[in-house]
Amino acid sequence: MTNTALHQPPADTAPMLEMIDVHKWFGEFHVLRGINLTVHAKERIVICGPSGSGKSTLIRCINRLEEHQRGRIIVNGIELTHNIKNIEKIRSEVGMVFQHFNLFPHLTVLDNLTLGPIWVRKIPRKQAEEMAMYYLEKVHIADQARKYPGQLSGGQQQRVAIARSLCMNPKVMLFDEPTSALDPEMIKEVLDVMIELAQEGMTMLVVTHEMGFARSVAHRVLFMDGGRVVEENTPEEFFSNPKHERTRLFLSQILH
Amino acid sequence: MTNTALHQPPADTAPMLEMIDVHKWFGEFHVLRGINLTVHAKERIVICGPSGSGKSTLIRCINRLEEHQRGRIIVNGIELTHNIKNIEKIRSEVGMVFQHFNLFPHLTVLDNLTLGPIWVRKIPRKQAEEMAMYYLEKVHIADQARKYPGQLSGGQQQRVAIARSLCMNPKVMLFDEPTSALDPEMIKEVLDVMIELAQEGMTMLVVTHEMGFARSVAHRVLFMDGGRVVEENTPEEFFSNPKHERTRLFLSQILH
Amino acid sequence: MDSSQTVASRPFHPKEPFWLDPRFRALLFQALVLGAVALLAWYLMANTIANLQRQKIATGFAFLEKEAAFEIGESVISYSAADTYARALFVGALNTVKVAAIGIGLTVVLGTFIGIARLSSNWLIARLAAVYIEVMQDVPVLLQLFFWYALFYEMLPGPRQALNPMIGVYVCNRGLIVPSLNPHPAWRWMILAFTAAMVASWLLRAWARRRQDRTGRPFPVFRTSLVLVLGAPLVTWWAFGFPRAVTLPELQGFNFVGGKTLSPEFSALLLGLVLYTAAFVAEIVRAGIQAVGKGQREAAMSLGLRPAQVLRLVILPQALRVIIPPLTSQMLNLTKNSSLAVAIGYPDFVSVANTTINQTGQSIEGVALIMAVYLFFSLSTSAFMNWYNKKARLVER
Amino acid sequence: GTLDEVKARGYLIAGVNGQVFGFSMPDEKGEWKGLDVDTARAIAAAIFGDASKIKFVPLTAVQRLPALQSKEVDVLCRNTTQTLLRETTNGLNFTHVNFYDGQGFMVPKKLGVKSAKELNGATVCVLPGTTTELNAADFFRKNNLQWKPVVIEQTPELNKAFFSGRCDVLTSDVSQLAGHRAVAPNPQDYIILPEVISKEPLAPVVRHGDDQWFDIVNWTVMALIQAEEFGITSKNVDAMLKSQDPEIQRFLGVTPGLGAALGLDDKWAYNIVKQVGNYGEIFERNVGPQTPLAMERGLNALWTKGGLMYAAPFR
Amino acid sequence: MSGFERTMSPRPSQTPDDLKPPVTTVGPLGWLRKNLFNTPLNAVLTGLTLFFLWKTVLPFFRWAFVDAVWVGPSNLCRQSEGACWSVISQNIRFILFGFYPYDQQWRPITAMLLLLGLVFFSRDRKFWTKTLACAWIVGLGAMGTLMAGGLFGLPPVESTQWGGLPLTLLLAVFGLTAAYPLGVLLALGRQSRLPAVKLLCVVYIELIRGVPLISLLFMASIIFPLFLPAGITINKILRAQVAIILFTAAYIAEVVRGGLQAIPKGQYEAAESLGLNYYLTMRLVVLPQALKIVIPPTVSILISAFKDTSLVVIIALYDVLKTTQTVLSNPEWMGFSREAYLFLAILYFAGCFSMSHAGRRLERQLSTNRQEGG
Ligand SMILES: Nc1ncnc2c1ncn2[C@@H]1O[C@H](COP(=O)(O)OP(=O)(O)OP(=O)(O)O)[C@@H](O)[C@H]1O
Ligand SMILES: Nc1ncnc2c1ncn2[C@@H]1O[C@H](COP(=O)(O)OP(=O)(O)OP(=O)(O)O)[C@@H](O)[C@H]1O
Ligand SMILES: [Mg+2]
Ligand SMILES: [Mg+2]
Repeated sequence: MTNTALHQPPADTAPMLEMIDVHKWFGEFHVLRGINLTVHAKERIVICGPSGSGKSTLIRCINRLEEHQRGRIIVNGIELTHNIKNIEKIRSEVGMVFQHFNLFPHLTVLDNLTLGPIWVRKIPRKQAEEMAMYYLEKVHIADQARKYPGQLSGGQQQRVAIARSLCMNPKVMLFDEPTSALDPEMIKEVLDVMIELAQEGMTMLVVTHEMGFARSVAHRVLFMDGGRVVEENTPEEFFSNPKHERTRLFLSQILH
Repeated sequence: MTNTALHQPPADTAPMLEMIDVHKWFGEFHVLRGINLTVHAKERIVICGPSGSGKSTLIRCINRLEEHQRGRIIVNGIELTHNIKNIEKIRSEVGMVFQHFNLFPHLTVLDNLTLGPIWVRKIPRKQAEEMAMYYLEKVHIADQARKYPGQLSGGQQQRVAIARSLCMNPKVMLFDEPTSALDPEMIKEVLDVMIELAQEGMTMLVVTHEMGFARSVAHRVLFMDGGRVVEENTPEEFFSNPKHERTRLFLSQILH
Repeated sequence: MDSSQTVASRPFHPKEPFWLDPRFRALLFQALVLGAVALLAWYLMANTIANLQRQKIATGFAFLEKEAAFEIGESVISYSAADTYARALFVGALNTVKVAAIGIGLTVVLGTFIGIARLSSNWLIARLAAVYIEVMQDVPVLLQLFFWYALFYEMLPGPRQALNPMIGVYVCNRGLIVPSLNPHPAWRWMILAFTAAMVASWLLRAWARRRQDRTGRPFPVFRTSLVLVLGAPLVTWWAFGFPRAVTLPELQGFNFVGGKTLSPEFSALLLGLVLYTAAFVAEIVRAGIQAVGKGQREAAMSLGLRPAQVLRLVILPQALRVIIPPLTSQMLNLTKNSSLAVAIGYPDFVSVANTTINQTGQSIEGVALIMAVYLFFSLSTSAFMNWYNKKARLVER
Repeated sequence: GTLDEVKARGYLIAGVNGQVFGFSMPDEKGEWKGLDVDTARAIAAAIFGDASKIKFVPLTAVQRLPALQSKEVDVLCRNTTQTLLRETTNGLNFTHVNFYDGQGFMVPKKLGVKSAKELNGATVCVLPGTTTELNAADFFRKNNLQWKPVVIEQTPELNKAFFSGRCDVLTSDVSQLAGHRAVAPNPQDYIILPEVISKEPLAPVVRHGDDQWFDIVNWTVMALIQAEEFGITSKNVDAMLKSQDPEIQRFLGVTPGLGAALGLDDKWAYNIVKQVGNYGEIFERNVGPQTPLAMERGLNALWTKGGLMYAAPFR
Repeated sequence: MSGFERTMSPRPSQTPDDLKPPVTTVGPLGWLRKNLFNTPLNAVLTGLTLFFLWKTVLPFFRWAFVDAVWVGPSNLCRQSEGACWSVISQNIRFILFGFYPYDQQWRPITAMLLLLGLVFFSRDRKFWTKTLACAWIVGLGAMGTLMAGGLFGLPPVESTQWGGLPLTLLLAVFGLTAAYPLGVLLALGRQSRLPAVKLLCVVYIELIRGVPLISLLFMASIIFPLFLPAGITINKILRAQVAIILFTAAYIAEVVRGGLQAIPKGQYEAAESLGLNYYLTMRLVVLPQALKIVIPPTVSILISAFKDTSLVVIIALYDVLKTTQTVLSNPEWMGFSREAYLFLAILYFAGCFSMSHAGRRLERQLSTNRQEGG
């Protein structure tokens, strides 16, 4: 892995994702307070910030697991509205990896992977399975294809979850703290897979506190606090020379 | 703590524990294949070996948590047979500490400690509590006496478990991987307590992979494999100059 | 090793006193327990036999072959007072099966419905469902049966003033009376067509799955099957020229003649059992659905699956694993509770057996029969459960 | 024997129906009322000289015979029909009949039915497990009539079912029909059809094999009848003590002997009449024309008045 | 939707701090929208439900309260449109106390108040002390004495004369207290390593659970007398009580077994290696933990046992359901079943609901306890 290759800023293409003045409330509680964000294809963004700052909510708004109440979200040229067709389209173009893996326990690893392709993309099973095996190999876990999720370790499960998203050939991948439910030795195997993915040029939005990952992979680091993007910076600048007091405080807690 | 003091071989007294050609089968599976072992009072033995080699089974046979099927086991002059009087006698003279502590979660620490003395030794509660406090102090945890096990850390729990065994004034203490369920920082506090115990001259049989402990405390190290004691040696010899190929292989894995 | 000499010098006791051997104690204890139970059984038997002889009560099942000499209000098969006790009991058993089977079907539907309503995002509906569940669970089912039965005959008019909501349909305190179809070959063909359509749907499902595996194109199996299952009988009906001659129920003398009657006893029993058990089923369904974490739905949704697919492919398979075991035991409870029919005059098995006991005086045989029949139900249920659990476990691990 | 047990216990235990108005049913204070109840009280009065030394156990049709056989009750005063099989195979003895009954049918007047033969197609409410159920089945079979039974074990439920129109016909012993009619919201709307399809002699029942006890119960019932024949009532019984009639003197124990023969106090009959009254009084009080049941004496009149009530001589 | 049209042209957010959430998402309006009208389907459902409630609750309210006759003779009721609650008020003493001597009915009242008080003080785990246990023992004794009499100058009252609510409560309370230990024993037996004991317990539990309660009640009422030697009889109430105990015990056994299975093997081993024998291991280590785990399912068994006592009407015991039916078969009160049964339903509901409420509360307390102490 060459760090430099990873840090080349992406070619200036049409934005893959645009968020324009996005607001969201939970009841009276103002969670997202005017988010503006443009992500181009092949760009990799890391989002960090204290707990409760709205990181998960932001990311979940992008594939409509939460509904935003003001502003616009446009993914790959399609705007997220109440139009159910659009929502489904966007969801099938956006992959999401959760903190708790959320694999389907009643299906084998292989069936977990082929579920989306078969039912959403309407791909023949054989082909879907081939593709699934391809991605399983990519996450170094092809030998576990016939097992059930319950029989795998946390790290293996999370890699299966990543492969499951990849099987849908997403344009963007969203990660919500993909390693925070894992034991230390497993964190590495998952991060390795994510770095490989980055090398292949996937557009990624990653909520994480793994600062090593941010440093080596991200094009931009966003720091959120109180529902706002407080600081947006390159990783070098962000870690060495944070602009905001709040960021500095946060970093001092994280990087002991 | 002086290592030399610990390594003085015990005075040659009557054997505290004798195992003569002990065999055990689980169904068709031959777990212990002729164990011969003599432990004198104040002697400290460390048993190690690969997983599944029968270490736990060996130790559990000594206080009849498992029944051996051939050979003889004699503890402090009493033979383990089907005579329940003997079994009860031996159990009250042998203390056992488990990998998973097995404290009684519905009782306070103090009640955990006094349960045996009150109901088995029939000691008045007051006296039992005094003794319990004495041993709790010994394991440096007297301030937690009124808490419930669930409120303690793993290391604290294991120390309570040791104190609980001590409250029965055992002649021999058996430890089955007492530190392997603990986080690294807690391992030390438990090992320290065990070393103090060793210094006071307790007869101990310890199944552990903590080679540091073995080196500094044990009089003899036993290496088991496939239900047999493959090698028996002083710690110095064992670590520096193992006799068997199998032992060497094992040590190379353990001491990376 | 060298320890053998040390041992040789030590005195030991190869023969322990046997009464200290735990194995011996275990045997002794078991023998004592079994002995005590056997003794008790023998004592009761002896008393019973002595009492039966003293009171000159006949024993054995010979009475089953005798003429029952009593009538039974409703029956699935033909029965008259001249038939044997055995047939009367069989009629009772069939009646139990009838009310249990229909009750189970309705309970599952209603219970699922209420369970889902309990989880509704509509506050009003969720509250109403919660109130329903709480109230129904906390009132004895026998009381509910009495209540519904009383409601039926106290509120509904007599046959002469029967409500006539539709032509040929009457509601009165004799029950719900509907027209019955006149015999016609078309009916048999329609049933045949229906069965054929069911089989066809099943085959279609297999075919559609194979095709989807091959080409990826899904097939609307459910909708097609629905059309098939409904359409095939209709087409058959049409082919026979829509025979629709029916016998309208007619008030003749005391009662309606012709048509089919759903008696108040049956209806009250069914209603009581279904409303009561549905409350428990609703809780089970709710728990089952809630047992599938929110994350599962979100993960499925973010794959782009549509809500119906999320439900069918992800939620239901998991929820059912949680739901089916307690659901089965509720079904069994419903069957057992149907024995309360005896209190409101529906001739179920217990009711018929009770009459039999009364007539013959052979209470032991009668109660033994009751127990045997219900044991049969519950043993077959637990056999099913074991089978299912094995299967479900396979899926999980 | 049973007498000693009862005396040792200090009270009599009588099995009753508990659900038939006029025969045995608790009132709103929980006091037992009815003809069967009073018959049982008379037995208590005979034994203890105190009609209140008695406990009642309500029994369902299924329970009644086992309860007597197992000595749960000393005597069964529960409108039980005397039949050959019951006397023999169930090990029971029926004492003197305290009510002559027969099974009949009751229908609402507005149906316009005049005879049981017109009941083709009717829905019939019937108590299960009784001779009634069998008689009805026999009757309809014999006359080739269609019918549909509704059998409900709980008498109140059965009554309610009939009066609210669930059935066209209620069949039971005529006396009970009257009882049931009496409890109807509008008794005048119902008629009891003339057919009586069976004989139902109702009598207190005791166990086989205790002759002394049988005698006591048997003669208590007869004493009630005899008192009426003598014209002794609860009101005039004290005056009657001074009667010069030797038969009455013997009966009331003024001349001792009869009581002792039964193993009872010589005042036993006096106590019965004093505390419970004679048969006529009991009848009038519980089921007679003044009561909601409004029954005529009919078969239950004294033999001297054309009925069947006939007591053997007290000598 | 309109919200989106408004924001079609992106404007930079100037003062997002003062920004209020869209009015339709907060406040009473937001609540209504979120909870009742969040989708068109829900809006329709809400409308239908409200209409249904309007059509049912209102007439019911009129019937039950406005037009109701609360006291007074039955002919008053027959003229009225509403509910006839006087079927209850005029017969309340018979419904509640059955045959209990009329002038002695203060005794069951006192006993029931005593029971209520004890239950009230047992509702919270805070009060679970030795004193309370003693209070229960003394209380149950006092209740027995009050009901049966014969001591302290109270005239004795045979148990055959007990009826109504005291009988229901008696069957429930004694049924449960006796079934519990028996159920625990059966559960231990079913877990036993001794095959004969295990077999017996399995057969018993499965047999009992496989048959309906009324078959056991029939057995108690008509077969049981045959089991006893000639001349020995057991009171009918006691026999029904035994049937209820035997029945409930089997269900409790299954619940307790669940708790026993949840105790890790290490607990047994730790107790054993301290030298505790089987009895002490169970009593001091295993059962305290297992019984705590199974409190929630136990409560639901208690509730169903309480409801099941109503089945004794089928064998002619005068529990509160039977006394009510007796009142209803009185000509004066015939036809008012709805009111009477509703009253009973409320009675049972109150009992069961408070039990399940207490159960949930206990569960909550225990689960917090477990976090800090278990
Ligand atoms: N469904 C919900 N209803 C109400 N409030 C919510 C909901 N989901 C999240 N919140 C609140 O919104 C705020 C932001 O939540 P969010 O999960 O986005 O934070 P986060 O930055 O991801 O924090 P963490 O690092 O803990 O995951 C929190 O205060 C949270 O309590
Ligand atoms: N109850 C049992 N029934 C059957 N086999 C058993 C049982 N307990 C242990 N074994 C088997 O006996 C062998 C020895 O087990 P033991 O627990 O003594 O190994 P060990 O040396 O303690 O290993 P570890 O380091 O994993 O604890 C293993 O193969 C194990 O699978
Ligand atoms: Mg988050
Ligand atoms: Mg081990």
